[in-house]
Amino acid sequence: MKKLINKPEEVVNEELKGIEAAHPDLVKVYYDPDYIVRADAPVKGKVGIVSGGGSGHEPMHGGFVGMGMLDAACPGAVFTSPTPDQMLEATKAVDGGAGVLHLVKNYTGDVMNFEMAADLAKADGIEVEAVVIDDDVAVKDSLWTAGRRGVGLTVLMEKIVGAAAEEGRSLQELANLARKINGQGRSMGMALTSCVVPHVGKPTFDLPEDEMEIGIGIHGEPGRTRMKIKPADEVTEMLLTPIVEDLPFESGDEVLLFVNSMGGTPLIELYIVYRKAVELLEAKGIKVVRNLIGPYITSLEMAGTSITLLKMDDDLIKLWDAPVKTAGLRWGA
Amino acid sequence: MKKLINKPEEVVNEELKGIEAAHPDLVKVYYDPDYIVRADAPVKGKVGIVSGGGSGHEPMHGGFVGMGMLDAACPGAVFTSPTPDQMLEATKAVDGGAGVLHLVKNYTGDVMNFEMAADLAKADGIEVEAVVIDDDVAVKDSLWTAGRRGVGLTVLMEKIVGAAAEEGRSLQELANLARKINGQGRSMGMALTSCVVPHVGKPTFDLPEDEMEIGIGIHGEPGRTRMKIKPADEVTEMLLTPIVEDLPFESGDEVLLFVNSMGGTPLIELYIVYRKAVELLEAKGIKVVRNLIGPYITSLEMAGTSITLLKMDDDLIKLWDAPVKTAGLRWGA
Amino acid sequence: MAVTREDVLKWIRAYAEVLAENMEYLTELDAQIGDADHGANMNRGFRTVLQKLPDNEDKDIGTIMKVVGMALLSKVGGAGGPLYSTIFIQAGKTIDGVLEFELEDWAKALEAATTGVINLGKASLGDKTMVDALIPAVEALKEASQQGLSLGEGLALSAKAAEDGMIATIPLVARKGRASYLGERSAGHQDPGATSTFMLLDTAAKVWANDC
Amino acid sequence: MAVTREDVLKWIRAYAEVLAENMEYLTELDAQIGDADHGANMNRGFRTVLQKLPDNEDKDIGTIMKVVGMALLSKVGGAGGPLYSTIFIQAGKTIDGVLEFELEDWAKALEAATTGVINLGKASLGDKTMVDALIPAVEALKEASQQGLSLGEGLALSAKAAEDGMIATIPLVARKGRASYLGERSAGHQDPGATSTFMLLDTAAKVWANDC
Ligand SMILES: Nc1ncnc2c1ncn2[C@@H]1O[C@H](COP(=O)(O)OP(=O)(O)O)[C@@H](O)[C@H]1O
Ligand SMILES: Nc1ncnc2c1ncn2[C@@H]1O[C@H](COP(=O)(O)OP(=O)(O)O)[C@@H](O)[C@H]1O
Ligand SMILES: [Mg+2]
Ligand SMILES: [Mg+2]
Ligand SMILES: [Mg+2]
Ligand SMILES: [Mg+2]
Repeated sequence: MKKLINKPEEVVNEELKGIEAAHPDLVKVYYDPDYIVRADAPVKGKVGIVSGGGSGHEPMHGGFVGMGMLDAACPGAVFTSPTPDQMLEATKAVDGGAGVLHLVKNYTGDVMNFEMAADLAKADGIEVEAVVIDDDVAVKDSLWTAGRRGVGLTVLMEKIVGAAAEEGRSLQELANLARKINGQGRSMGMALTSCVVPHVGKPTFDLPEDEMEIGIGIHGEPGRTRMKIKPADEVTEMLLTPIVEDLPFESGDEVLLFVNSMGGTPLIELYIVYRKAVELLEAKGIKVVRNLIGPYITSLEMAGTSITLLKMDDDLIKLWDAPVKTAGLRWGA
Repeated sequence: MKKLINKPEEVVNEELKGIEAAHPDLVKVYYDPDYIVRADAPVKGKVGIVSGGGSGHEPMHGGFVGMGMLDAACPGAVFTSPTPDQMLEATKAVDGGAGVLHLVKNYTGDVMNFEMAADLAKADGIEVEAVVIDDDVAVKDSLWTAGRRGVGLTVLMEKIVGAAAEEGRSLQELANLARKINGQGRSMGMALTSCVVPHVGKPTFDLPEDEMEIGIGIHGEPGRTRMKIKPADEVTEMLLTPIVEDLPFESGDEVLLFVNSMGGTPLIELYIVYRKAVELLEAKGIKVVRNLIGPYITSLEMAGTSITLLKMDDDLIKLWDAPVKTAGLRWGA
Repeated sequence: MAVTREDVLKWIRAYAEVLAENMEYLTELDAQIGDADHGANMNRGFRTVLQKLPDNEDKDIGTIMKVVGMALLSKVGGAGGPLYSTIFIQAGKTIDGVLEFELEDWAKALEAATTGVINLGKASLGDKTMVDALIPAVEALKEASQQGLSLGEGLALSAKAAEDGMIATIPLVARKGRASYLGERSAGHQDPGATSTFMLLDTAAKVWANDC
Repeated sequence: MAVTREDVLKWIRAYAEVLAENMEYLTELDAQIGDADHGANMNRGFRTVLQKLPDNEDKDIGTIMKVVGMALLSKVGGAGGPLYSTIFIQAGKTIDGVLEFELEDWAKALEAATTGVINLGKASLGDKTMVDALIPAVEALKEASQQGLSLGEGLALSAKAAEDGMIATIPLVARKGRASYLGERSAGHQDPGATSTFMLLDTAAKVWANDC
């Protein structure tokens, strides 16, 4: 295992210490239970936006705490959803009197733990709404399964809903906005390599030197299919086509195109993928009006990429462009 | 070779196409010779700041073109310094009448090519100054060698000098500022893995599963020493101590601490290193007043980190905090 | 022939040891169809449980079980956290306030635990989850207690039923939890949660049988 | 017994082929003590040179060499680009305006080229660079031409001298170029630039000798 860590058990704690040391202007970090809140929390009269999930996806979620995005993030162990006590404390810490919105990625563990936390917070008199994100078209949806995973769209939702909260929208409006975003955003990812969970010490799955996994999630889990490595342009098409067909995105649509690195894939390759994705979308009459390119929702050092497409409108564009000041995403402030 | 690319020969060209498609609001991209200039270049009356170097270090340099940072970047082939014609055209494109400053990393190729370009630009009547960056303490300096490499400090210099240029400072003032920064900034890096240059198709050096290289540069070149992997805290000390001792940085100094990923090392590990670096600096009475944490000057997908320390003063802090609007670094705008 | 508070404490401690020994094995199973953390999660949870026990050894069995459940809830995370927490909390509610219990009580307790898990996770038999180990174990316990079998016999049968249920998960396509994302590719692998559940009941059978 | 324009064109084309064949070898050498691009850089440069030649085949030798130098300058990059460009431009300036040249002219041309390289790169003999192949080759050419040896003999001697110089770089600790960053670790590896320079002179010896 080639990692810049000390002990596997200390990874998340030491990461939090680093975040605390690095960004006192942006966040406060609490321990045991672990959570990160924006430095000026709670913001009076503003709905608090809380998210969280396993660690190993940095900068998500802790790097997105700050003005215009999240009010709090709850980091679990690596790839393990956090616990209700973390979420409860975070919820209390950011309640400015206007209620708290939980943005929950659709994993059994995340959903169950957040539900328990919401029940506890409600018992404490805090108004809580939860929106579950399930944008991963690699997973076949069905009433009988856990449904689709929450992946890349999470980043976009946190930004946009965070901006709307900053505007003073109500808890109900924000929950509706989040559901609308979930309804018109889709993602899919692929991996060139597995990643190594620190306490495991070896790759979660073995991928031969000439193969790739299509349809992976963000937890180092294997994908839906494995095949020989293909050129970037073909990979891009393989990810984009199911995304476009699923919603479907149609000619005339304006979209935000998010090309994400799973961690180990450098920016130079993301731009190659981005270039092809724009070309494919333009050929379908779909217009890219905003974009995000970089490692924003990662799986430790996994090499690979994911593509997220979100259908935009004037409100979403305005909210996307609004100032944001976090360690992981920042503009206009 | 596990990369999201099409043909190795097309990597840089397709990357540039991606940058062009992604950031028309920030930059214009020219081809053959290749260079990237800020969208509103030339800015009348402002000194143009030009840098460049081999590709594979993204977001540096192309990602740093824009308001408050570079006016132009010249991307060479992967890890190969660009050619004088690129630099000449870029210099012409950003000359707003106040002269052009070349920020050159100290590599034989970069220095020679930039020198030739400067001569050609001067012959065209453009005032040109060049500052060579050589901050890498892993390399022993001597009159008889090529001297030290330019590494992490480059990012900080481009930001700070770019902000100063935006203020309207003169070519001579900016050159002096750049030399001052070079005089009080130091860096050192290490690698957990090599990287794969696309046209080579295999790792530049072989590093056994339990070893690391200390004192690497940014071109996948081997370092000064190889040893068994050590815990992050020891690695941090191994990088920081020679940096601190070289200048030397002293008790009472205020510094900017830059913890950089070589590409494949995820943010979670950088925070672990950052945490330890701050601890070590504080123990020496050195105060971290600003920081930068992330993959800003990379070696393709190489896993590893570099640390840069820059001694700050009020002027440097003000310039660091000034708005910057580039694809790779952005705040206040 | 009853299970005493001391037996319960012994069981929990023994299970913590089993988990520590099988951490890599459970992680390996989870790596195949999940995210390679089930072993570490369970182990982390029971390390904390071990720390909490000394202060609660003098409580009744129900309270002890609820302490275990709360410790798991705040330390395990993931899907396993709330589910295992529910097992202990629901079982503890059923056999609350006592210092020992019989086979029949244990059958009721595990049934309540299983109902709790199903209410929370919405999994049915055959979805390739821990429920596939729990339901057959509960059936076996109920039958054994109806037939008036001894505690030792009943526990042995429930452990065997859990084992069979665990093995039966191998060919299944997962419909719940993280493994369901793999679709058809989840078939051919044993469910990690069903495995740790079998271990839980198997440890009970072994530890409690020795004493009675 | 002169080298004609056609010989020069043949030499450049043959060298382009040698580089294509040895791209991996040169890259491999550069990977040891540099950044693994010397082979690709030289090959990319000479691909462009080959494209420029057809339009310039009717020019004099000096002009052709300068065209080669300019193409290399705008296509190779790195340290190799300006240095090889200088070799061709300086040599071209020395034997400008002619359609053929003698051994003596070639000695002068290569001396000017070497001086150009030294002025630009500030390397001395023993710094583990292409200069270590160039200087002995120039010495050999000058001596051969003073001694009145034939063109073929002189070229063979210069190629041999360049080869010896190239081999002599192996034990050296680099003091210039990228290899110098490695310090002591650069010893034990052959310099890639000295190797490509040997190939350049060796190709000249082989191609031009056949014709005269
Ligand atoms: N909805 C569910 N109902 C019952 N058990 C479930 C459910 N989802 C997952 N499980 C169980 O949880 C186990 C995985 O636990 P663990 O790895 O700790 O959590 P996670 O899947 O969040 O990483 C699975 O093997 C399965 O037995
Ligand atoms: N200062 C110098 N003077 C002469 N030759 C040099 C100098 N620096 C480097 N070289 C030569 O250049 C070669 C490397 O060329 P190349 O790999 O193309 O460029 P780079 O080092 O920029 O990657 C070295 O092997 C050496 O022979
Ligand atoms: Mg998990
Ligand atoms: Mg190079
Ligand atoms: Mg798991
Ligand atoms: Mg080289």
